[in-house]
Amino acid sequence: MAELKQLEVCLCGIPFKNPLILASGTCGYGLELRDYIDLNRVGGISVKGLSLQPCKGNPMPRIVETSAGLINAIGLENVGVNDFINNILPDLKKFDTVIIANFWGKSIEEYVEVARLLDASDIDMLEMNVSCPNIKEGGISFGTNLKQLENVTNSVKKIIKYKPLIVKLSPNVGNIATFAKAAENSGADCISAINTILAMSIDINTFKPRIANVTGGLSGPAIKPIAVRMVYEIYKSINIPIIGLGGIMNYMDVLEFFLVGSKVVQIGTANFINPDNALNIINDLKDYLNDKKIKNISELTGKIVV
Amino acid sequence: MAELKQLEVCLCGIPFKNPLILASGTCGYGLELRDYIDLNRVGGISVKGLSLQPCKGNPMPRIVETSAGLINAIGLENVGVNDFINNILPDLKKFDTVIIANFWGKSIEEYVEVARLLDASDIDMLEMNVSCPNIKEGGISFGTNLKQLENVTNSVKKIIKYKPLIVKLSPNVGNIATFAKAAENSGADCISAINTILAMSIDINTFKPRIANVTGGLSGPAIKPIAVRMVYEIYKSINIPIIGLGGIMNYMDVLEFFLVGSKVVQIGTANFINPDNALNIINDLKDYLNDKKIKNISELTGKIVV
Amino acid sequence: MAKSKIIYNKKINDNYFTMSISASSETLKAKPGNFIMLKTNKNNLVYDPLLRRSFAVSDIEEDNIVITYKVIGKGTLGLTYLRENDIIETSGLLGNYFNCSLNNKRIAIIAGGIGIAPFPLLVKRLTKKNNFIDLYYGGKSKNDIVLLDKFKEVDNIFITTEDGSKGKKGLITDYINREYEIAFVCGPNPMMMHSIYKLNETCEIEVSMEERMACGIGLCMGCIVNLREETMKNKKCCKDGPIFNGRKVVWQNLNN
Amino acid sequence: MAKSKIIYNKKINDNYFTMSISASSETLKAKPGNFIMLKTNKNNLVYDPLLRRSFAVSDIEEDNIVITYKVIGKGTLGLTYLRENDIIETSGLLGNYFNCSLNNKRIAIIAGGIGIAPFPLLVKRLTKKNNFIDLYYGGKSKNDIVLLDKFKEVDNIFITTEDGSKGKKGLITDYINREYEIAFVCGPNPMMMHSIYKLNETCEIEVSMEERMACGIGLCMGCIVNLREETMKNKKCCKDGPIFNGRKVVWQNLNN
Ligand SMILES: Cc1cc2nc3c(=O)[nH]c(=O)nc-3n(C[C@H](O)[C@H](O)[C@H](O)COP(=O)(O)OP(=O)(O)OC[C@H]3O[C@@H](n4cnc5c(N)ncnc54)[C@H](O)[C@@H]3O)c2cc1C
Ligand SMILES: Cc1cc2nc3c(=O)[nH]c(=O)nc-3n(C[C@H](O)[C@H](O)[C@H](O)COP(=O)(O)OP(=O)(O)OC[C@H]3O[C@@H](n4cnc5c(N)ncnc54)[C@H](O)[C@@H]3O)c2cc1C
Ligand SMILES: Cc1cc2nc3c(=O)[nH]c(=O)nc-3n(C[C@H](O)[C@H](O)[C@H](O)COP(=O)(O)O)c2cc1C
Ligand SMILES: Cc1cc2nc3c(=O)[nH]c(=O)nc-3n(C[C@H](O)[C@H](O)[C@H](O)COP(=O)(O)O)c2cc1C
Ligand code: FES
Ligand code: FES
Repeated sequence: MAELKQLEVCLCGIPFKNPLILASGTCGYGLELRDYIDLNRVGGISVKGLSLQPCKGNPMPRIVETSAGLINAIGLENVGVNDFINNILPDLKKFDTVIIANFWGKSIEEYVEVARLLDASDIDMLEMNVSCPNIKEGGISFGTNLKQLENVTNSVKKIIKYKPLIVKLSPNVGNIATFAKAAENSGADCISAINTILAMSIDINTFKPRIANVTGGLSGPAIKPIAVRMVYEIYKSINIPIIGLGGIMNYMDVLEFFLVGSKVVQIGTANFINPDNALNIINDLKDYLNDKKIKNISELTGKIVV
Repeated sequence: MAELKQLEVCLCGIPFKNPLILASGTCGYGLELRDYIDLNRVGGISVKGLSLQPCKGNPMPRIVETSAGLINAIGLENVGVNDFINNILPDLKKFDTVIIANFWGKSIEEYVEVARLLDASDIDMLEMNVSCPNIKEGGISFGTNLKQLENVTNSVKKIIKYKPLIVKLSPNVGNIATFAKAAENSGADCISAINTILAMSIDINTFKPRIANVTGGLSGPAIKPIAVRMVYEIYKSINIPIIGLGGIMNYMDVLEFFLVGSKVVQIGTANFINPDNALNIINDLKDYLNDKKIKNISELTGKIVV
Repeated sequence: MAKSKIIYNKKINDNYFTMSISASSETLKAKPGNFIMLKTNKNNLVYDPLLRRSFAVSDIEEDNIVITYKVIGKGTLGLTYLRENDIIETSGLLGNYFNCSLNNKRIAIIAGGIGIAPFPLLVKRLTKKNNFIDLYYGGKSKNDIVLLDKFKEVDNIFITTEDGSKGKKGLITDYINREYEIAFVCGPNPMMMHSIYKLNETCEIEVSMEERMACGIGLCMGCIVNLREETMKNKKCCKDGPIFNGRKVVWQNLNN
Repeated sequence: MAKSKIIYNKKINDNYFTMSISASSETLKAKPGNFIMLKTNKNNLVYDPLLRRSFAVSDIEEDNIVITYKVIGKGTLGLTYLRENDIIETSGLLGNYFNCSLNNKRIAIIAGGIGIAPFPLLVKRLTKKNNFIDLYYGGKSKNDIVLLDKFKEVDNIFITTEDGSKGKKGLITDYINREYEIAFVCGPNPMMMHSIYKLNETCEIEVSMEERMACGIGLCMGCIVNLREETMKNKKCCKDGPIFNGRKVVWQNLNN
């Protein structure tokens, strides 16, 4: 029992039994994993990004492996927010873990509407994915344009009554700290960083991109040093808590993200390689904290020595 | 002989016997390699970034390996442009390869002065590294600020009389194509991309950054998919030629960079792993072109099928 | 994910290998068409290759399952370095399986190259039930024709190679001109498409699809297959497949 | 870069291994202190680990050179998977070497942990020349004390471990209190610094430095060592070292 306490953290008023969240897009809607791991043991689950209407996603191929990385362009395929709330969430709520609803839209109105529905539902937190283009504004991405990010964050925050709002930042910007600051100023309760990095791979036999969508997002260990640097930059410039992610494969990676300022972390691509990874990391973190006689993992947040 | 022609390319009026350049910072001043490979066989050599005064570089540690990547913060250690021109260049000129002088400054005046000296020297091309901060302007980086990039490119271009100017772009920006376009409009004759991506790694035993400079630049196969995407974006928006680089390890990687629009490529981190890599790649490219009956490698530039 | 011991890892020829690994009693229940995923190296601190690789259960030998693999890239190259007694991580059984509760049927098995992999086990389950089985097996060259000793019990074997170095010269699909009640097909997408076109309309067709997979268990949505008549719902090759009704697959959507 | 055959790769204990690899006649000319770099896996299509790893030539046996290594991270873990007859890529000889043309000298060899690696070869070259040699050898625990059979010809061996599980309990530097004409030191930086402080002022000191290396041949400027009296010029550990005059090294600049 005492042991377990070492991993407890509180994020925006929500208690987590441990700071390991399964990242959006890498654990389906959670239920897909129930035959493989005990979902009650993970700190939280961020479900596949939800939109107002169901979305079929991109054509195939959608994934390709690179050196220590994975490019994906799933195209945000999802069942739609209503189907999720009505047909998936009730089963998901049976597990004792924090449910985070990752969501997106093609216009501010869509973001707002999805957020309103989720806020009224049984989920615990909202995570806004701003990596998609604003169709109404000619395709300018919400996540790589400061003004758009402020607008969408302000608008969503205004409509939400009950649940904390996490804004998940895109790494495809020059200075991610200014985007974090803008999100904070526009009402975000928490930042998660990073999403995938725009990337590309070419099939030298066919001369075609290896992803039908031409470009995709790079995740996995390859991007970890970039993600750690970005979390560090964000931590120095905002006061709201940070969920760090990008290439975490083991407990040592988790510690790196804590030291540069994460309060909680997410595990993405690592779930594909072995769905036990999250649970193994939780065990290893416990051992580490015991070994070092650290009372609570939060003591490590931001404790980099520079 | 006919075989050799397959790899000949012409860049800004300068003939290259093959499109493989050893990247700046990864081959010393070229001479360090002469005991290991036949320098006459590489297309070109971009020497370690030169500055007006000799520079001692950063404290140790300066390098650390990550998954399929290398972070470095050498700190642009170099002998200074005068020592290079007087004491190194004469020996380097004995080799039959294109000599590219990579250079940098801490102010526009420094850039201009170094460029002037190099333009009057025996080198073949200038490669301007814009990844350093402008000390005079309060440390705003030349490479991540459009205005600064335009100013420095314009100023340097004005002073150069004889040699083509390559501008080497920083990948730490939101939209690299706009930076390429700005460089082109300000007089750049050629673009090289990409330089290293800002990154960080923490020693979980000491809680200290693994690089004394705290952050460093990530290179190697980990960044290749990001570099390929950036070259692709640049190619679609400018008309001057592109030198592609970032994580090239083998001839297949070279082909990827050609297909998205490179006219020539550079090999960086791969030189550390095996100085023969560049020569092996040249051989493999020859075999590939013979096999596919491609007359000249330039035919592949930009031939991605989308 | 389980740790399994390698019983043997044998070279068949320069490109093809067969590997036997110890299996749990669950895994030994593998049905033909099921697949497993393997970590292709032993070093737990390195992440290249990153993802596990998928392989059909090719055969079952005592307490071990056998895979047959072709060296394609870094992952399968990594497998070739593994030796007897090495421990590797495996996951599975994964996916669905071929319909093998058949009696008194006229059956075609159509394999292209490494597409032969799942069929030794299938044939084991189908023979001795009064089934009539023709094996069609095509490859680029003679090295692509392997495992023939596993098909001694089938009624006829048709072999083609593109360069004519073994069997008839040409594409295997050119030789399909008998009528069958059911056909099992595994190989490159164009070859599977073409087989469907060549088979009689009354023949049921089960194809085993190879899509790139990140997770193998339905988490990533990277391995989508579209079926006709179910246009609004994507199928996952790893969970809903890899075996699909060949006539329903929307081949155009698989541009790889 | 050469391809070398592994003659043996033996476990000394849980953390220490010794590996013998075939060497060219050039490499067999290795002097004590020279090092080589090794690719730590066989798969040429994977890039993790990315860089080669550095190892001192520990001994020469017939036509083979021997390294002694400690498992630290992914690279050295990868080495442990290699077996007899495996082929790996090696580079070197690299770096400079210890002064071993000594006669009639009072010599101290001071090793911390895996810092023992270069000394078997050094001792081979120094004994039988009327030299008097004391070996000081410290480790964290008894497992860190290896290769003792290689030092049968030295005059005295002092051993310490931090936990007292072998030799005296404590730090090896606490036991240096005789006078020497020359000392050879290899181990962690703090231990090397402290040795210098403990040795008599007239004693020459050669230290073997371990800096992280990307290239090993002077290309990257990643492995800098600063020497006093040469403040404007950085030395490269790989090219100008790894052996330096210990009294000249600016230890403060090496914060790793
Ligand atoms: C259900 C299923 C069963 C399979 N059964 C077998 C089998 O029994 N024997 C066999 O040799 N091969 C089989 N394959 C194909 C095998 O998975 C690939 O050849 C292998 O993953 C190639 O990996 P690589 O690292 O060598 O090649 P790379 O080309 O380096 O792999 C790069 C990426 O592409 C993926 N990939 C490459 N080729 C294929 C392919 N043909 N199908 C799916 N993914 C691919 C890899 O998994 C990896 O993620 C099967 C595939 C699937 C989906
Ligand atoms: C000249 C020289 C001679 C050496 N001789 C030996 C020897 O004979 N036996 C032996 O066991 N070790 C020796 N080392 C240290 C050995 O190179 C490292 O232990 C090894 O590189 C660790 O790699 P890894 O992947 O297991 O560890 P990781 O910690 O995963 O390595 C990560 C990175 O840090 C570098 N690194 C980590 N530790 C060291 C270190 N102590 N010194 C230099 N680089 C390091 C690695 O090379 C790699 O680039 C020597 C080092 C040098 C510079
Ligand atoms: C296949 C896949 C699908 C993803 N889908 C989503 C998504 O729907 N919404 C989102 O915010 N992030 C999505 N991501 C990004 C991840 O949540 C995560 O930010 C990223 O992969 C970096 O973490 P990792 O390296 O641990 O995977 C997806 C990532 C992958 C690999
Ligand atoms: C150790 C090191 C030093 C470098 N020094 C320079 C430099 O002085 N000037 C420069 O423009 N780029 C420098 N670079 C960047 C490389 O030239 C190249 O742009 C980058 O490493 C990406 O290519 P790669 O992945 O093939 O190494 C350096 C890179 C490394 C690894
Ligand atoms: S491989 Fe991930 S859903 Fe099928
Ligand atoms: S390791 Fe590259 S200069 Fe020494």
